[in-house]
Amino acid sequence: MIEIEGIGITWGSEFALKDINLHVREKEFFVILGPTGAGKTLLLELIAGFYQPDAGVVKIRGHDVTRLPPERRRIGFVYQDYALFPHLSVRDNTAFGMRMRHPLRKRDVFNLGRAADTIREHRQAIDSRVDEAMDKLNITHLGHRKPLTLSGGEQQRVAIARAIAMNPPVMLLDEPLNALDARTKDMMRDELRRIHEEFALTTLYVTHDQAEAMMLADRIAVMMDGSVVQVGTPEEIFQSPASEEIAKFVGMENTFQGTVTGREDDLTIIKIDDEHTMEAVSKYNAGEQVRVLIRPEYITLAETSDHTSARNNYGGTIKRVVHMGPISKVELNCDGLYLAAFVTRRSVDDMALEAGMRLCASFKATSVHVIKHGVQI
Amino acid sequence: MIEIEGIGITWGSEFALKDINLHVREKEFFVILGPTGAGKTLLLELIAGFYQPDAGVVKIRGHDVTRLPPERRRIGFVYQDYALFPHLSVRDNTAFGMRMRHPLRKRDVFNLGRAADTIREHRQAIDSRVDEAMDKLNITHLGHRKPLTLSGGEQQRVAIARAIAMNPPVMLLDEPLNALDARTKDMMRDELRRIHEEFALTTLYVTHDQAEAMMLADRIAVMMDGSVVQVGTPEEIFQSPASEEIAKFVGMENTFQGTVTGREDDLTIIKIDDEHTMEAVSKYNAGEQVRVLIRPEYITLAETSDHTSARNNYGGTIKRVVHMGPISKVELNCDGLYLAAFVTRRSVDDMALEAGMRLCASFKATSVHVIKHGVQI
Amino acid sequence: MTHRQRTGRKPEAYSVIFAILGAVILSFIILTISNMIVLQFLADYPGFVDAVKDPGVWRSIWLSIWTAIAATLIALVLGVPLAYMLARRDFMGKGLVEAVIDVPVVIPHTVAGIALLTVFGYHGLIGAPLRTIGIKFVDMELGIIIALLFVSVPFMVNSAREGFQSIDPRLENIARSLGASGWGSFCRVSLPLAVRQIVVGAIMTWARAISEFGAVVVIAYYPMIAPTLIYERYISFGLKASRPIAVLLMLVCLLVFVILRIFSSRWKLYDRD
Amino acid sequence: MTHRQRTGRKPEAYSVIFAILGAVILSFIILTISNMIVLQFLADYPGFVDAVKDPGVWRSIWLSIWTAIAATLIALVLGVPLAYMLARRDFMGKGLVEAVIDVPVVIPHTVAGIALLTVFGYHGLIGAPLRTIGIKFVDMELGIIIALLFVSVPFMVNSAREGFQSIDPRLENIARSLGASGWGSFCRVSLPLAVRQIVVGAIMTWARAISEFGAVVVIAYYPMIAPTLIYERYISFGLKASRPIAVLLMLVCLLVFVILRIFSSRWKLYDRD
Repeated sequence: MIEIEGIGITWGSEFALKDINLHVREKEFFVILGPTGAGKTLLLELIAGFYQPDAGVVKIRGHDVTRLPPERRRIGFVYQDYALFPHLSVRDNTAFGMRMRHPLRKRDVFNLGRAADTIREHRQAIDSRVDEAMDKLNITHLGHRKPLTLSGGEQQRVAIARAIAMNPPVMLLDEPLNALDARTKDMMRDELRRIHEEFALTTLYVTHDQAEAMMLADRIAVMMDGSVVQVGTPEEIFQSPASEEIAKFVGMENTFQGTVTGREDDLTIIKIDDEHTMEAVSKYNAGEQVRVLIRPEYITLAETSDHTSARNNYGGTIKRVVHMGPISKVELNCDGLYLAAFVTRRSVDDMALEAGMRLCASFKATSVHVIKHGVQI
Repeated sequence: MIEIEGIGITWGSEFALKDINLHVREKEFFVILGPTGAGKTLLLELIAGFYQPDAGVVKIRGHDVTRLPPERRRIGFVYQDYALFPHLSVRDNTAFGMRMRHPLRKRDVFNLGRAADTIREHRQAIDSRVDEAMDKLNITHLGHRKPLTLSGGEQQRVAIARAIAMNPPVMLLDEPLNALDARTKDMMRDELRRIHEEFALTTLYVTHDQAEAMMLADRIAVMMDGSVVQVGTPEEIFQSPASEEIAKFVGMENTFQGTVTGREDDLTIIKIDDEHTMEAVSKYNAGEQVRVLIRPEYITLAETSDHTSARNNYGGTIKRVVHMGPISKVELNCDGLYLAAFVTRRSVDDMALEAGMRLCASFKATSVHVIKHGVQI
Repeated sequence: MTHRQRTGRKPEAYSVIFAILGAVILSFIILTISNMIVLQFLADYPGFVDAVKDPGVWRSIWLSIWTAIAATLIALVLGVPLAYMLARRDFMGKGLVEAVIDVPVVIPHTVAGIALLTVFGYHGLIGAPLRTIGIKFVDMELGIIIALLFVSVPFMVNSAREGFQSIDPRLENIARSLGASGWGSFCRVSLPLAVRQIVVGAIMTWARAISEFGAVVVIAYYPMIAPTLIYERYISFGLKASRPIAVLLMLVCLLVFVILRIFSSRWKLYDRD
Repeated sequence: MTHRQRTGRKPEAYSVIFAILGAVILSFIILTISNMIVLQFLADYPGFVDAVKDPGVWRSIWLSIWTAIAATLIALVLGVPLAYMLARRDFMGKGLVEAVIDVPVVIPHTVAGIALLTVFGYHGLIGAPLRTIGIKFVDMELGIIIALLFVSVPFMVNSAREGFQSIDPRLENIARSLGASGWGSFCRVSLPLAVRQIVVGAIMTWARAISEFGAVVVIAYYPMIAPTLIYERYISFGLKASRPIAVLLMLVCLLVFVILRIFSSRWKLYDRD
């Protein structure tokens, strides 16, 4: 559907996109995830045609659109701060695309016999399409308001309705939830996914929020410093990050250095320090230097180590319990091995977790992610 | 320490603070929590003396400072976007307060015999204090940089160092973590708490983020529409919100209407609909209309209802599982009663939770929060 | 957000000094203007009535007004597109173009008059060939308009450029993605959003044009625009003869200025604040 | 962020038309200036040499330069505090004060001259009493400075006000909370951050002052500032006699303007972009 081949751009001397290659499939919800300043927005703008790449080709449905002006690409675009036209009402904002793409042709107007009818039909066609878009996004009641009088969530809806109204096959969204408060964010996220399905869109969605990416994406591309560093399903990205940098960015709090000491089929024994070894599912051989990553939510806490099939078990002392809203982070010192685990608030209360308490942390060998030390795979 | 009595202000005709009363204790970490536009920032600015209230009194350590200009209040202030002086280096920013509060006095300079020594001693005194503040916030290496060249997290540190350097007993922070990315946010949050302890500050901290409030606060005041609507410890606020509005704001996703049908000591039976009743710990009497709130993280999911001491058990079908980063939200339909529960990602995998699966949701009577329907308590 | 007053607190010393310094410059301006008007009405009301009744005076004032309007309209047509290019495009020598636009502001008025005369005079580069087909500039309305345009066009370009610059370019990007051509997005988005700054620029341009004397007097002493008439009466008959016309012209200018100022403040809605 | 070029795409029709319209106004300005200079050097180089050697010409130019500088300094001292008050305080009649500041821009130059004469003339409100203690304005340097100040002070106030307005007031709040008094925060924060806009305002004020002719010629024909000298030569001896001085004055003005423009662009660092 959207093919990006070898796109590169220099921006002054400061900044660049380097040889970007992506292939977004038809009707896919594709998320570009990366830290601020990675060039995500610029990439979207290049696809929409607002800027020209210095090198490379953008294809949509097999057609090379690299040199096509934006108005001929039929791509819906929603900016982070919505970029609503402040001088137009909500309705006129929504109708902008339809009026631009389907202007009243002169010959219709001057064909005197039918002029009045033609104009009316034309207006009705536009109106009904605009009504539909406004209805779908629940902004019908805001029709006469000016954008600056709206809340962030409402502006967001108008920006989406405006893009949807012209029925684009492709939709580009630039961190659309960023400026919203937590509750509106949750609502809009579900809605974006719904709209994606309902209008059979191919959506490219840019964000720096890993949770958002995980919740929305069919596939994710991770961008860093102007390059795409990994492409895959959310599971692939979050469970098998291709480098330590990506692992850190997607929230692997527990990382250790180690040396592989033995292997049996896929089960690898890794020595962390003199007192600790871990078992992991990986393909590295004895003697190799590796980095080990464990997501905090995969670590289970129990009062004893009975009744667990997990291969890795460590006794430890709670250093600190940090309440983070619905979940709590428990920081453990397992005789020199520091682990962080996420548990629900409920578990904290039930087990009466508090600093100084001794307990047992366990995780499965399949929950341990191993990458070659310091080297991207 | 800080007493705010009957503070009110009108801002044009649009906006107001209404009769605010707060008492912040010495060395307390006090969080003002509320949605955007509640007047939280304005309240801080009134305490700092940037604006004058139309009514009411601000007292610090028992002294009425309401009419004192800001430079005589000794209050450290950190704005959301840091408000660093763009024309000064990081070091000069940090030293600003010391240089302003302890200018070189003329008589020292003109006392010719000792002038050179005096100036040197004076400079050294300021320098060592500034060095200490910069060291405490790890910005020593940035000393010669200009603020606009720094990252958000670094700017944040400079803003705090600048306020800390003049050794204020009181520190006001206006949504300081808002503009930071998730990882820096986590780090800075811990650091803010550490600085609070280390410098023995009385801290007033404004935020709209309930998780932040919970993690940091000794006590919380909830503000809405220019009024303080509840004051209490994090536990009181999150487990016993005083009104439905507060409950929603602090993230109670499960709310139901019901009628009390019976009571035995503190255990109340509440009828939700023809098929569902709940048991709760509350003091309402039979016949009263109430609203019932249950936090999603207090709901436990199990394949059977055995082995649970919880008083409320409902069999249901999973409608949807939403992955939200480390935790997942499970939406259940328990024969017409819709419940949302938070579980760790790990549990989702272990129990292989997916839409359509039948299981049992349970929660304790003490986890059910009951408020009088539609009325603030 | 406006800066709220710190009520109920004693004003600081520096505020008082600032207020006094400001008051000096304000009273200088107010005194200069009001003194002339008041003095005219108190000391020589008949002289004012005579000026009002003199058709020659009105002819001059009207000439001043319409030539200034003509110069403003030309500045609009030629200056707004240039302002848009300066605000939105990067090109070689852009800094030079911006400097050139500011040059008429810095050139002394009589020098501008002499320079225009070398181009549009009887023997001028453009004046000479056009004269053969009957188009003359010297001592003609056309010459006046050319002179007014020269001195006033920078105000139009600079104000409109600021207007365009204050518009988020992403609004234009979005308009393009919604199917508007470059021209369409200019007309539907950029122009409406910059309209206030363009109107302000037009008012400034007109004001600058109607106040010009030095450049006009060199290229076209006749037909006399109002400032020239005032100068001529002053040189020939003294202060008493010129003051009534000066008062009349000033009242006309202030009236137009006040009306336009009220009118233009309506546009605040689309502005950044 | 600058608007990046859309390279590699055919320019659109409206861009071409915009470029042509812009080129018309640019060539009008460039042609007018360069034609006079080139013509002078090609057709009458000896005349230019004579002007350069004439001490009377240099006296006039020097008088123009230093009176304009004097007016600019007065405008700085009186205008910057007013600009700060306008940017930061709300008070009754603020809109009126802003309007009054703009009035000198809109008043025709000879009208301003007449108005100043009624105040500072021999029989004027201020001129008469001051004359008894020996201070005279008419045909004196003091009169010239007063006239230049009147026409140019709005540029100072408006530019400085924009500078102060662009500073986040919260920076001043923070300075206060760190122990700076109102005056301290003005000196340490507001002034350094607005310095570029103040310098730009001073340049504009100076440029406006040195270009003035109409107001000065009424209040002080003698001692002759350069624009008056050019006018006098033009009236008495024609174009050929005045042009060399015009070229010389223009070259001086352009030189100063270019130097100041380069100098002021250094301040971009603290600016908003």
